[in-house]
Amino acid sequence: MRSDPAHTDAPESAHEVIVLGVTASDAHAVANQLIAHGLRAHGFTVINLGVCTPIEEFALAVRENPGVLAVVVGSLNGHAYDDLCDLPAARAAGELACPVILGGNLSVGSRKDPDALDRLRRLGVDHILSELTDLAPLLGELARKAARSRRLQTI
Amino acid sequence: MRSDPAHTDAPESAHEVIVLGVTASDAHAVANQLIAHGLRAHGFTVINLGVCTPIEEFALAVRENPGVLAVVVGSLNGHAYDDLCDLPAARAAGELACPVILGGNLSVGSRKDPDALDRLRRLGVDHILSELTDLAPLLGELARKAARSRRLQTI
Amino acid sequence: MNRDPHRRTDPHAAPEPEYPSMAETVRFARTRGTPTVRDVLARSAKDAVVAIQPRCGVGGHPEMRQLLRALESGARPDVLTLTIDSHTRLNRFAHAARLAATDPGALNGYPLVAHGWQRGRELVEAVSAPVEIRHGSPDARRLFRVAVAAGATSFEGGGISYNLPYCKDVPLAHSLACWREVDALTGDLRRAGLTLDRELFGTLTGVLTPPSISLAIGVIEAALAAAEGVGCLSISYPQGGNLAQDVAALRAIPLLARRYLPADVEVYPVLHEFMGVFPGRRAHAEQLIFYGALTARLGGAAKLVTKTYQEALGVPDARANIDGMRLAAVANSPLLDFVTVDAEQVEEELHWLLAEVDDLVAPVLGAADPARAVTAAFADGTLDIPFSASRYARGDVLPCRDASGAIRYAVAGALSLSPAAVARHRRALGLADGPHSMRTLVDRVTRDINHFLHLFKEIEP
Amino acid sequence: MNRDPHRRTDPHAAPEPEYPSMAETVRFARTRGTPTVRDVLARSAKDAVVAIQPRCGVGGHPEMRQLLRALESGARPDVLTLTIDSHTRLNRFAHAARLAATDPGALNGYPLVAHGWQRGRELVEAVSAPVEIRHGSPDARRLFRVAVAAGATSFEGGGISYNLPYCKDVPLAHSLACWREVDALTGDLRRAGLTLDRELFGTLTGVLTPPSISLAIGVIEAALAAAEGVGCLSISYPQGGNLAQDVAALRAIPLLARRYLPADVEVYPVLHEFMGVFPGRRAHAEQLIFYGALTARLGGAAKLVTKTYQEALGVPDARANIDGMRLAAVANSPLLDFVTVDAEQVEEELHWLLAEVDDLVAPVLGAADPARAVTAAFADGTLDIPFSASRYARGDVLPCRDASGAIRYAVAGALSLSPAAVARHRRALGLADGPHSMRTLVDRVTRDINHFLHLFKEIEP
Ligand code: B12
Ligand code: B12
Repeated sequence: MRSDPAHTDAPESAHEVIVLGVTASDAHAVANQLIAHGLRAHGFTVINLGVCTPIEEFALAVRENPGVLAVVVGSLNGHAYDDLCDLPAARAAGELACPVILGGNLSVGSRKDPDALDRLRRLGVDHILSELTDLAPLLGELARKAARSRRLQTI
Repeated sequence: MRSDPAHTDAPESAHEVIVLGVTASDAHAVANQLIAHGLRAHGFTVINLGVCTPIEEFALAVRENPGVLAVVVGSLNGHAYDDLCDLPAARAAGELACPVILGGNLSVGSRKDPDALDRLRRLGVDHILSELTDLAPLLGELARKAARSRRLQTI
Repeated sequence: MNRDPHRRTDPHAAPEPEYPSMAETVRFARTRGTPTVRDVLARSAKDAVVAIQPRCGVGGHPEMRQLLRALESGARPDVLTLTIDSHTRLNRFAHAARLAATDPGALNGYPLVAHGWQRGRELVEAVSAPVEIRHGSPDARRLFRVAVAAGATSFEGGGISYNLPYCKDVPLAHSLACWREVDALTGDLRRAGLTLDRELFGTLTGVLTPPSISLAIGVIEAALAAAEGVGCLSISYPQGGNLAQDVAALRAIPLLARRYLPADVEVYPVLHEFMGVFPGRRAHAEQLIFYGALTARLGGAAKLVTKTYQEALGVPDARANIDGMRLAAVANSPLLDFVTVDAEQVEEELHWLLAEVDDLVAPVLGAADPARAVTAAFADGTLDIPFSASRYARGDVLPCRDASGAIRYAVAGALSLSPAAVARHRRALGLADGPHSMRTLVDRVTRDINHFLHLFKEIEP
Repeated sequence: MNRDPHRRTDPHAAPEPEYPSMAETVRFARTRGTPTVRDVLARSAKDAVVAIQPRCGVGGHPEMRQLLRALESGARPDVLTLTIDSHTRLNRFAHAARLAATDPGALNGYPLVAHGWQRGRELVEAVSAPVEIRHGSPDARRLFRVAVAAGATSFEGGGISYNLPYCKDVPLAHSLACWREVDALTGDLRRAGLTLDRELFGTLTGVLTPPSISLAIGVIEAALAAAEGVGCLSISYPQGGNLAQDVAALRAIPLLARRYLPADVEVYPVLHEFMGVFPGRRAHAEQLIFYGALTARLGGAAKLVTKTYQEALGVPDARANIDGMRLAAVANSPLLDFVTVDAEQVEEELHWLLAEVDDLVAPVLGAADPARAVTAAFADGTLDIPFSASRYARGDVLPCRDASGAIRYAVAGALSLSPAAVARHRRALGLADGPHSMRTLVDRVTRDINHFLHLFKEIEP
């Protein structure tokens, strides 16, 4: 049930497109693959970049697939902050303009410092979810917002 | 194998006489009974007062049995100091003139404060043994000393 | 000089305080919104999950409160304990009160009478698990009143089991009479709406306790208590270390209850984790603790009273106590459903054990006045315990371990056992062929007392 | 933008330092007066007592030293570990070095390459247990040199098992070539007088790893290593949670070794305590930890790699790690000699497992160039793993749990298994009757991934 590499997984419908992946130093694949399945079941088109995905690779996928609704990033191994530290530079260069959603196990250690989440927000992460079940509703809301703004543009 | 009550256990030979017992608030009987057996096997005559023996009862046994070599006291339940706090008064009153030997588990708690032993010595305990195996040799030495001083007295 | 051999009350003790009314006591226990010990036991028996209870008692009141809370938050025990100090146990209330005021850390338990029932209630209210009073008082009448007023819902002891191991010169007739009062009050409370649990101390002197003696005394005390109207009884048994024997003993309890106790009395089997000489090294102690917990589970105990890896050293600290309970709880895991015990061995032990208990119990319970029969039986040795602390049992019995570690009678004294049973014991010990020197036997007993030290190679053979 | 798909070395990494000579390395390990990992394994196998090893790695050097010493004094493990951080695993040495210098606590392991072999030696010298390097590097050549120079005597990994679960786009041919170098150096060291232990990572992606895949990959990597002169191999297997299946898998290891490996190679079975989704509640985690340790014992593992009650939360602290090891050690107790596993069930599992491993392994090991055959087999799916992180395995296999919790193939993809074996799996899952929707299967897999959360009622069904 592994996801195919990104290039063979291009959006094939008018559905909302999600770019999904796990951070650069992180090899945890299971949640990633289940999330890809789950989002597809919810009707999203998922470009799953899989594990060990640096910011540049997320940026490339967004660039190559116009209209991406959101970038959904998982990080389990505790390196979220370090792995995302290229995000501000990429954003400054005009990349990754869509919302970035992050979830997983976001810092090292078994006692979590809430400051860790603030640091991630300061890097430019737009949404940090603590529950996977919140992901589809959030994407739905983003999709409604996007549709509304598209409608506004066509008026 | 319980020892009989003191009054039926009077010295029946010319052997050295030991008064044995466990402190006033302490009901631990097993070591006491094994020690009584062991000392008898070593040739001592043992007046075993058993558990829950207050100082006054030790004093009475010493008074009633002239020539007692030593009083051997066990304390397991951690109350050694409190149970022996009548010892200075008894000694001041001329009771319990022979050496008092103490052993067991001499204070409450699983981390032992060495000061606890000093406090017991200050009450007038003459010997504190940490190993039961040291008891018979110590009594042997006391017996030799006693014999020597008896000889000196008869000269 | 005070030569009163009973020494059961302290001349300098303070006068008894006012207690709350029985109705108030019942109201307190029933409206707290937390279970009583009996509720916990009933649930454990129903779910077949062993309830877990620590031993715990320190002298200071704030320290005791803190200890209970630490144990509760650290291990969520099903029942909590106030272990009473040994002055209070012997009704040396003034001693206990003086130490409570001047040096509470020097007490080996919580002096509940000295602190008083109001403080006891503070403790009961500080935790959500129900509280049992564990002590060792031949005459527990005063302690019982304080305990009940404090809101404890279980009270350990009995006229035999809290006499013979716990004092030197209190006549059995006296302790039995005192405990009859306790049991009668327990019956009153029951009629008033609060069923206390009364646990009988089958552990006795803890060291090589022969299962049939433990159970026989438990059954006798249970029958005496039931006769006074007690409705909930825990018959406890101390882990001896041989699994089949211990499992058989636990499984015997409901069978004996059915045989000897009224049908409307609830009876719960309880295991006390190994009560003899504990290994000193932490890793070894932990193995024995776990083994005990697994024994409780396999034997169908409703409750387990735990030990700690500091047992050989002294009264444990909170950390060790928590760790001991957590470890014991692992044995309750559904993941261990596959662990079983040799059914044939258990069957064989159970068969003999039931017969032996019958032999020991029947003459006493068949007597017109069972309490009086108890006193007489201990006087003539047809009932007896090894290593008796009291002069009111002969202490002629000598137990040893057979090659499998099971506890057998090397010397059965005058116990009213069948010759076949005695022969089986001596055969198991390789002693079938006539008398042996006391010296040899004492050496062997000493070795067997130190069984687990040998097993773990903590001492030389 | 760096699109090098292998990304196996870091352009900014520091130049390689001078290493001690091979002779010096051998001298260091042999004259320390402490055992090597291989010595420990040999002793464990001989005494039939499972050796215990924690996972442990933190970023800072003094912190790592302190951690090792705390674990050693707290639980006396038989083997200690340096768990390497994930930057170093992926040869992102400059990242690791930067964090080691600026924020070592942010690393999820010890960056051994960044700290250098001299510091590694300080760690090895700080403890008396031998040290293994546990990581997850598809290309571990540099890490291996540092590890050996530091005095580690065991090195985990293999060209398959440290590729497919640990990276996305390193071709198998490349990782196999890198590990061939590691194995050849291990062979050189052996000839120079130091037999390193090479542990193969049968855990793979940890989640529902089918036993026959785990063992097949272990056997293939073992054969490749033996061909390079490696003399001591640990074949590891991850606890799946069904006792009979796990015991069968462990017991299969020596049988497979006899069948596929040269007689002069030592092979030790190793159990990794449950490697999937761990329960979050401490009491539940402890039950699973103990169950794992008991599984290791019953399966005859020479070594157990432990988990902690913080597994679900994050990298554990020293306290939790010590507690996990102490708890596991209890399962080694002689008091548990009576615990056995259903022999018939194990026999049945073992029979099928050996046949499946044969089916998977034979084509590859029978090939002229086994390494090349491995690459081809993963390309066409005759070898495969579930949840592959890498594009170089198809990841078509889908495992589920049967009613007993055993892991079975719901979808066997193109695996070279016999039709009878596949049918047995699907039958066990109730899937015998044809195809099922992917949606249903994914729901079922999700449930089975969370098996222990359901078992302990931590989540709703
Ligand atoms: C069996 C036992 C009991 C039995 C005793 C039955 C009886 N009447 O004999 C029962 C269950 C009734 C019991 C009750 C209590 N016990 Co108790 N008991 C034990 C236990 C498990 C074994 C003791 C034993 O019999 N050992 C076998 C004999 C042969 O050895 P021993 O007594 O340990 O003595 C050795 C040495 O101390 C030495 N020794 C002993 N006496 C002497 C004397 C001399 C002169 C010398 C040189 C050496 C010496 O030689 C012996 C052999 O090495 C110990 C813990 C352990 N060790 O494992 C706790 C223990 C002694 N008990 C303890 C306590 C506190 C109690 C209680 C107060 C209850 C409580 N608060 O926990 C009550 C006592 C009430 C009272 N009035 O005293 C504590 C003492 C704590 C402390 N000092 O900090 C211990 C250590 C348990 C613990 N860790 O809390 N106990
Ligand atoms: C299986 C596993 C592995 C496997 C992974 C195989 C693979 N390629 O997938 C193996 C054994 C290889 C492995 C390796 C490592 N692991 Co790992 N692993 C686990 C484990 C046991 C389960 C993870 C898993 O698959 N869960 C199943 C899936 C379905 O759930 P999940 O990943 O937990 O994700 C859930 C949520 O986080 C969330 N979620 C996940 N992603 C996202 C994304 C979004 C957007 C949202 C909203 C939610 C979300 O939804 C999921 C369902 O609830 C966890 C511990 C645990 N949870 O029990 C450790 C764990 C995640 N691993 C950990 C670590 C550190 C590592 C290593 C670095 C080794 C090490 N130092 O210990 C290496 C990784 C190397 C690397 N380059 O990354 C740590 C992370 C520590 C921390 N954050 O403090 C954990 C927590 C273990 C621990 N306690 O130390 N691991």
